[in-house]
Amino acid sequence: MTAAALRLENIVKTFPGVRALDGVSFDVRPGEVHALMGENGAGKSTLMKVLGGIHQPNEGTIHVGERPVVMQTPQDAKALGIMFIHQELSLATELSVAENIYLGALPTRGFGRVDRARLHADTQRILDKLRVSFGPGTKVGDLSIANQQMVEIARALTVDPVAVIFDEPTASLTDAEKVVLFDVIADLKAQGVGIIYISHRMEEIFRITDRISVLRDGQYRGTLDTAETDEDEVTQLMIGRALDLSRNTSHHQLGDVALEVQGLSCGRLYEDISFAVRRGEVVGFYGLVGAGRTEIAETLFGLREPSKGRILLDGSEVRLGSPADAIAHGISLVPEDRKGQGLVLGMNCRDNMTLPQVSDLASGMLTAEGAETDIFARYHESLDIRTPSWRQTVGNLSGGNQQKIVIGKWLAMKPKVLIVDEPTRGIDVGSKAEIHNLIRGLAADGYAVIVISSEMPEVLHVSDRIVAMFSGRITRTFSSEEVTEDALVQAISGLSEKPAA
Amino acid sequence: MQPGSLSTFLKRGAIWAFIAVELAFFSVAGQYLSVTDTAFLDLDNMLLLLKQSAPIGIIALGMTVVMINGNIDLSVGATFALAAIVLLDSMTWPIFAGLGDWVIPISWALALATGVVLGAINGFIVWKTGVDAFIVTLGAMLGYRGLVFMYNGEQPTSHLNWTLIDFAEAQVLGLHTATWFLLGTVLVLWLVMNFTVHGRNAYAIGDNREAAVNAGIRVGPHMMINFMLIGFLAALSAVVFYSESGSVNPNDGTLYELWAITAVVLGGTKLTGGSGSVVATFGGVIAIQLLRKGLGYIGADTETVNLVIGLILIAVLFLDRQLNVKGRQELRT
Amino acid sequence: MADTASTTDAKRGGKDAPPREPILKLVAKQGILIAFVLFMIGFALANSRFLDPENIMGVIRSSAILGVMALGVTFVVISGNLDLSVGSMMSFSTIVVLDLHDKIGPALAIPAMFALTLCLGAFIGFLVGYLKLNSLIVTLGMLSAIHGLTLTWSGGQNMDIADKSGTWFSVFGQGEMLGIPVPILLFALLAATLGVVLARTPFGRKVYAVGGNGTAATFSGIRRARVVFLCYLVSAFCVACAGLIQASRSLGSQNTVGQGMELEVLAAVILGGASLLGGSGAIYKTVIGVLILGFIQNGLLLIGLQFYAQYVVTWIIIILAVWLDIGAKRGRFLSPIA
Amino acid sequence: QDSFTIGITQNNVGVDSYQTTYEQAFIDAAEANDNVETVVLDAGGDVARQIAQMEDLIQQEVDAIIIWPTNGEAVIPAVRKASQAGIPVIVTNSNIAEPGFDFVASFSGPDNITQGSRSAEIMCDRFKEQGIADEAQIVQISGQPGYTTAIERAQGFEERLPEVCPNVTLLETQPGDWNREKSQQVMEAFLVKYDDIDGVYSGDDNMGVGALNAAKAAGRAGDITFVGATNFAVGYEAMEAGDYWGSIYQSPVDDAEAALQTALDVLNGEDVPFLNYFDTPKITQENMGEFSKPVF
Ligand SMILES: Nc1ncnc2c1ncn2[C@@H]1O[C@H](COP(=O)(O)OP(=O)(O)OP(=O)(O)O)[C@@H](O)[C@H]1O
Ligand SMILES: Nc1ncnc2c1ncn2[C@@H]1O[C@H](COP(=O)(O)OP(=O)(O)OP(=O)(O)O)[C@@H](O)[C@H]1O
Ligand SMILES: O[C@@H]1[C@@H](O)[C@H](O)OC[C@H]1O
Ligand SMILES: [Mg+2]
Ligand SMILES: [Mg+2]
Repeated sequence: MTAAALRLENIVKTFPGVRALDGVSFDVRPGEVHALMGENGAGKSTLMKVLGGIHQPNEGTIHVGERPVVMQTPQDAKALGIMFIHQELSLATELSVAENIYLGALPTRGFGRVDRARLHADTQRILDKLRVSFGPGTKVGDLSIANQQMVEIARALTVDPVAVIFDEPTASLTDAEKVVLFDVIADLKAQGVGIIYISHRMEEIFRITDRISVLRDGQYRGTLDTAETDEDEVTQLMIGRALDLSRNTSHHQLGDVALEVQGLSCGRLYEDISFAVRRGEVVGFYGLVGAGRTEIAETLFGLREPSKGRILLDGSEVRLGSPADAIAHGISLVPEDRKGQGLVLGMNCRDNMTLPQVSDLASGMLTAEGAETDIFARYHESLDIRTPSWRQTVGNLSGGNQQKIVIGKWLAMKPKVLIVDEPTRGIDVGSKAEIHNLIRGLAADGYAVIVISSEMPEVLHVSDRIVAMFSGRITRTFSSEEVTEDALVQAISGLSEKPAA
Repeated sequence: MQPGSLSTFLKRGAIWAFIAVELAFFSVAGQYLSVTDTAFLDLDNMLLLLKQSAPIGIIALGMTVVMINGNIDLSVGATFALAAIVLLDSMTWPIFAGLGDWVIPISWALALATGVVLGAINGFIVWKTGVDAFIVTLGAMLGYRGLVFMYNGEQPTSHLNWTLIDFAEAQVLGLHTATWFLLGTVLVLWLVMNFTVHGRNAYAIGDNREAAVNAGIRVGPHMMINFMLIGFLAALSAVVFYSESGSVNPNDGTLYELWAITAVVLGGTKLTGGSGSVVATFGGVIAIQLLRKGLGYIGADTETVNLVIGLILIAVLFLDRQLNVKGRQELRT
Repeated sequence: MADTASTTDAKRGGKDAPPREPILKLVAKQGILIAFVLFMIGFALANSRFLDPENIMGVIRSSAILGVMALGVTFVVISGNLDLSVGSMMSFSTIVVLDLHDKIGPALAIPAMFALTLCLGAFIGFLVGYLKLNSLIVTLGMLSAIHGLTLTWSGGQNMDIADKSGTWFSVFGQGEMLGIPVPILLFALLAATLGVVLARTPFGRKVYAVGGNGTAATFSGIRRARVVFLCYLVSAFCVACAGLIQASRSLGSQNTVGQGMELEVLAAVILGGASLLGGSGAIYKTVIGVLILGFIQNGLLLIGLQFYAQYVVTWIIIILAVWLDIGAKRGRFLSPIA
Repeated sequence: QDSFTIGITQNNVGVDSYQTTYEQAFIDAAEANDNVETVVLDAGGDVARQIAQMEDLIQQEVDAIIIWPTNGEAVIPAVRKASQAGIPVIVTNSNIAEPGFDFVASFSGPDNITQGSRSAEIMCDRFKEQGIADEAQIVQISGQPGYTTAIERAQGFEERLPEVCPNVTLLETQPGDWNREKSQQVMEAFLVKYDDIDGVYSGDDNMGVGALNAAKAAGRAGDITFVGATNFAVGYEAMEAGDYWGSIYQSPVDDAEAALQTALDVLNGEDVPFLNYFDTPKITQENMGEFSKPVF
C-alpha cells in the first residue's frame, strides 16, 4: 500500500455550541480520488478547512507525507502543496480572472510591478485546459456563477500540488463543464496528486472516485472502496436508512389554472414565453445555464419589468411591481443565490425563516415571537435542519442547511404559486428526497409549483410537465409520460427543431 | 473593449462632466455677477485651482487607497496638523542650529516620518485588535488632536523660513510647487494601484477580504502599509502647505477627513472597498475646489455657499446614478 | 458519556427545549457592559465625587441630548446607512423652535418645528431610500445645506426667547418630575419606546434585514426603500426631540449648537456595538455607548486633566472598550486578521 | 474720488452672531458708499481656504484686501504676495504677527489683550466690593482652543488678575469652544468638583450665559460673579436681570465700519495709524445704562 499523501488523525473541532468534528481520521493517497460524503452539516467543509489552514483543530494531527505539520494560515497549507477549491465562491469580483487565479502569488518583474504579460500567458494556459470561453483579462464580476466556479478551479492548477480539495465544485456547473472538470481531475490523478472530492451527487461519486469516506454528525463512519459498494450502502452509512429515489409517477387531481403567462418577453433575456400552471401541478423548467429561466422567475416575482406580454393569476391580469406585490398575490420564489438573495447571514435562523411574513404574523404592533418559533420548529423538524437552536446565526450553518432555511421560509408562506430555482443545490441526498416529497406534497395540497433545475433527475423526479428552454425561448413542453432523457437533452440544446427520428 | 469598461468610463466620466458644467456655469454667471474683470477661465486662475486643490487633494488620494482597501482613515486632519508642527518646530531645534537652510530637508523628513508613524499606529491597531478602522481612526482623530495640543498648548506653532517659502511659492513650467506634488502623487499612486502587486492586492482585500486571506495574502501587514501610506501623504500635504504658510494652529485640518472622503466618493470609489480610482478622486477634488472658488467668484454669501455646496454634492451623486442606470431590464433590488 | 449525548442533542437541534446560554456566558459576551463598569470603577476611585447621585444625574441629563439623537441614528446605522446631518439638523430645530416660540407661541411652535424637521428627514430618506444615493455624501451634503438653511432662518443671529422666566416651554429641558429631570425622562421614554420598536416590531425586524442584506430583504418582499425612508424619519424625529430639549434647556441658542455632534453621536452608536456595515446593533447598547462617552467626559473633567489630555485618554478608552467588546464576542483578543 | 473694489476674507462667518453681524454691517457700509464694490469671502475657519481666497483676490486684481486672519502667522506669506502685487492689506479684528507688519498697511480692531485685562479688573473690583478679594476662587472658560482671540483674552486676563487681586485663585481653565452648550457642560462639572466658586470668567458672553445657566440649574448662581467679553444681547439681558455682572462692550458694526474706512483711507492715500484700535469699554450692571443693547 502506498503511503498517504495526506493523513488526518483524530481531528476535533468545536464552535461555540457545536462539536463540528469529533475525532475524525482520514487519509488520501497520491493519485487517488477520495470522496468525502455526509449529510448537510456533517462536518465535511469544516474538516477541509482544517486541512486548508483556515480553522485550527482543537485536537488531532495532520501529516503531509510522513511529516507532521501545523498549519496556521491558508498560506501555510498552500506552501505544503494543499490547494483548496471552496464550496462558497471566494473571489474578488472587481479583479480580472488572471488576478484572481494568481491572487497572493502574482508574478513580478522588479519594483513590485506585476508582470502582466506572464500573468496572462500563464492564465491562458490554464484556461485552455479548462476549455472556457472567457479570457484572462475579464472581470470576474462579469462572469456567470458557473464560470466563476471555473475560475476557482483554475486556481488549483497554478502549482504542482500534493493534494487538491474540491468542496462541491459541481453545484453550479453544467454537464459540459462537469465533463471538463472530470478531465482535469483525471489529469491531476495521473500526475499522482491526491484528490479529495466532496459532493452530494451519487452519480459523480461513482463515476470518478476510488474510495468514499463518510462523516455523520462530525464523526467518522467508515471508508468504502467505490468499486465494491453501491449507492444504497453509502446512503445507509450517511443517514442510517435507505432511500427511494424513483421517478415521479403519482398524479394529483389538477385544478384550475393558477398562473398563466402569455407572450412574455424581457428584452433579449427571454422572448415570447407562454405557459400555464394549474393547481396541483408541478412544472419543471429545464435548460442550460443562461437559458433565461431565472429571469422568468424573477419577472414573475416582480423583480423585473417585462417588455411585453401578460401575467395572469386565477385568470385575471396582474401587475407585479415588486416582490412585495408578488407575495401579496400569493407568489413565492426560492432564489438561486442563497447567500446573496435568500438569507440575511447575520440574522438568526428563525427570523430569516419568518421574514416575509413578519408583519402578517404580528399580534397588534409587536412581532409574534411564539408563532414564529413554532413555524421554525415545524420546518426544523420536517426539513431536518441541523442547528442547535433557532438562535443560531444563519451564516454559521453549513451550506446545505442554509439552503433548507430558504426553502422553509417560502414553504411557510403557503403560497398559491411556488417557484423554486435550483432548490436542492448543495443538499444531501436524504434531504433532497425530503424536499422533493415536500414539493409533491404541496402540489397534492393544491398549490401550483414551478421547479427550475439544471439536474435532469430532479426535473424528472418532481415534474408533472417539463418545459425545455434554449437561449431565452421555450423549445418544447413534455408531459411526464412522454418525456425521455434524449428528447430532453435535444430540446435544451437547440436541436429540437430537427424532427426526432 | 472589455465588458464593463464602457460603464466604468461613464461612471468615471460623471465627475469630469460635472467639472465641465461647473467651469461653464461660473464663466457665464461670472460675467453678470462678478465684480472683477478677470475671467474665471483665466489660465492663472486655473493654475491656482490646481495649487489650491493640493492640501485636501494629496490627502484624498491617500484616502482612495485606504478606501479601496476596505478601510477608512478619519484621523488624517490631526495627522496633518501634527506633521505640520514637527515640520515647523524642528527647524528651530538647537541641534540643527548649525545647518542653516540644510535644516529644511531634515525637517521635511521628520514631518513625513511623523505621518508614517501615526499611520503605522492606526494600522497596527486595526491589524492586531481587529477593531474596525472607522472606530480606530475616529478615536485617533481625537487622540492625535490631543497630541497636537500637548505639543504647544493652545498656541500656534510658527516658523517663517523665507527660503522655504520662496521655494514653496515658486512656479516651474507655470505650475506651482504644490501642484507638482499633487500631480506627482496622482501619477505615483496610479502606477502603484494599477501596476504593482501591492496595488492589485489592495483591490483584492477591499473586494473580498476572506478571499484574500484564503489566497494567502498577509492582510494585516498589507493594510498597515496603506495606513502608513496615508499617514505619509497627510504629512506630505502638511509639508507642502506649511512650507508656504509657516504657522500651524492646533485646530488646523479639522474636517479635512470629511472633505477628503467626499472627494473620494464623488470620484466613484465605493465606501465598501474593492473598487475606485485615484484619477477619479483627483477629479473629485478639483470639482470641490472649483465649487468653492466659483461660488466666491460670483459673490455668493455664506448661507448660500453652505446651502449650495451641500445640494450640489447630492446633485453630483444623482447625476452619477442616472449615468449608471443599466436600463429597464435591471433587477429591481 | 453525558457529554457526547448532549452535543449530539444540540446538533440535532434540541427540538423541545432550545438550549439557553448560561447567564454568565451571556454577560461575558457583553464586553461593552464590562468596559462600562470598569471605567465607572476607575473614575470612582480617582475622584470621590464621581459617584455622587447628583453628578450621575447631571451626566445623564447632559448626555440626554446626544443620547436622544443617537437613538435615531441607531436605526439609520442598522439599516446600513449613515447620518452625518443630525448635528446640523439639531441646530436647525433648536433655532426654529426658539424663533417660533415668540412668534406663534410654544404650543404651535413645537409641532411646527417637528413638522419642518421631519420634512428634512423625509428629504434625506427620499434621496437615500428611494433614489438610492450614497448616504454618507447625502448626509454630509445636508450637514452643510441645513447649516445654510439655519443661517438664513436666523440671519446668523443668536436666537433667544424674550421672556425667559414666564414660559412653560422650559419644562422639557429644565423641569423635574418625581425628582428626575425631564430630559432624562424623555430620553428614557424614547429609548424604551424605540427599543421596543427595534427589537419587537415587524418594522424593527425589517430594519435589521435591510441592513444585513438589502437584496435578500427585497427578495423577502420587504419594501426596502420605505424602510430606509422611515429610518431617516425616526432619526429626524429624535433630532427634533433633541432640539426641543436643547432649546428648552437654555431658552436661547447659537446657530452652531449641534455642530460636530454627528461624529460624537456616531461614536456612541458604534461604541454600543452597531456595525457600520448595517444589520447589527441595539438601542440598549447605544444607550450604554452614550453613557460611556458622557461619563468619560465627566470623569476626566472631574479628574481635572487638561482638555487635550482628555482627548488622548478618550481615544484610548474608545479603542479599549470596542476591543474588549468584540474580543469577548469572538472569544479571543488577537484579531483573526493574518 | 475714485471707485474701488475691496475684497475681504473673513474668519468664520457662520460660527457666531458677532461674525455674521460683522459681515452684514460690512456689506451695508459698502453699499452705502457708491464708490465701493466688494468681494466678500468667508474662510470657514480654515487657514488653507483663507490663503486660497487671498490668492484669488490678488488674481482678481482688487484694489485692497481686508483680512480677518484665521491664523495671525500662517497668512503672512499670502499677505506678502498681496503687497508684492501692489495691493494694500488691512487686517481686521485680530492682528497678524509682527513679521508680517511690513506687508500690512494697517490694523483695525479691538485689543483683545486689553479686553482680557479689563475683564480681570471688573472681576477684581467686584470682589473688593463684596469683600472677598482675599479668598475668592474662580474658574475660567476660554474660547475655541487655538484661536488668537481666545488666546489673547485668556492671556490678558491671567496676566492682569494677579496684579490687581493677588489673592484670588484661578482654580481651573477649560475651553468652551465659543459655544453656550459646551460651556454649560463644562460649568456643570466645575460645580460638582468645586464647592466654592466665587467667579467665572468666560471668553465671551455666549459661553458666560451657558455657565450662568448651569449655575442657575444647580441653584448656585446667586453666589457667583459672572464676567465675560464681547457683550452679546444675551449677556446684556442677563445683566439687566441682575444675574450676570459684567463684560466688555464691543460692536461688530463698529468693527466692520472701521475696517472699511481704514481701507478707504489707505486707498485715498491718507495717513492712517498702523495700529488702529477702536475702544472696547467695560460694561457692568452699574454702568450699562450708558450702552444700548447689542443687536447681535
Ligand atoms: N464558524 C462556525 N461557527 C459555528 N458553527 C459552525 C461554523 N462553521 C460550521 N459550523 C457548524 O459545524 C457543522 C459542520 O458544518 P460544515 O460546514 O462542515 O458541514 P458540511 O458537512 O460541509 O455540510 P454541507 O454539505 O451542507 O456543506 C454545522 O453544524 C455548522 O453549523
Ligand atoms: N458566460 C457568461 N458571461 C457573462 N454573463 C453570462 C454568462 N452566462 C450567463 N450570463 C448571464 O447570466 C444570466 C443568466 O444566468 P443564469 O445562469 O441565472 O440563467 P438561467 O437560465 O436562469 O440558468 P440557470 O437557472 O441554470 O442558472 C444572463 O443574464 C446572462 O446574460
Ligand atoms: O466674541 C468673539 C469676537 O469678539 C471675536 O472677535 O470673534 C469670536 C467671537 O465669539
Ligand atoms: Mg460544506
Ligand atoms: Mg438560474
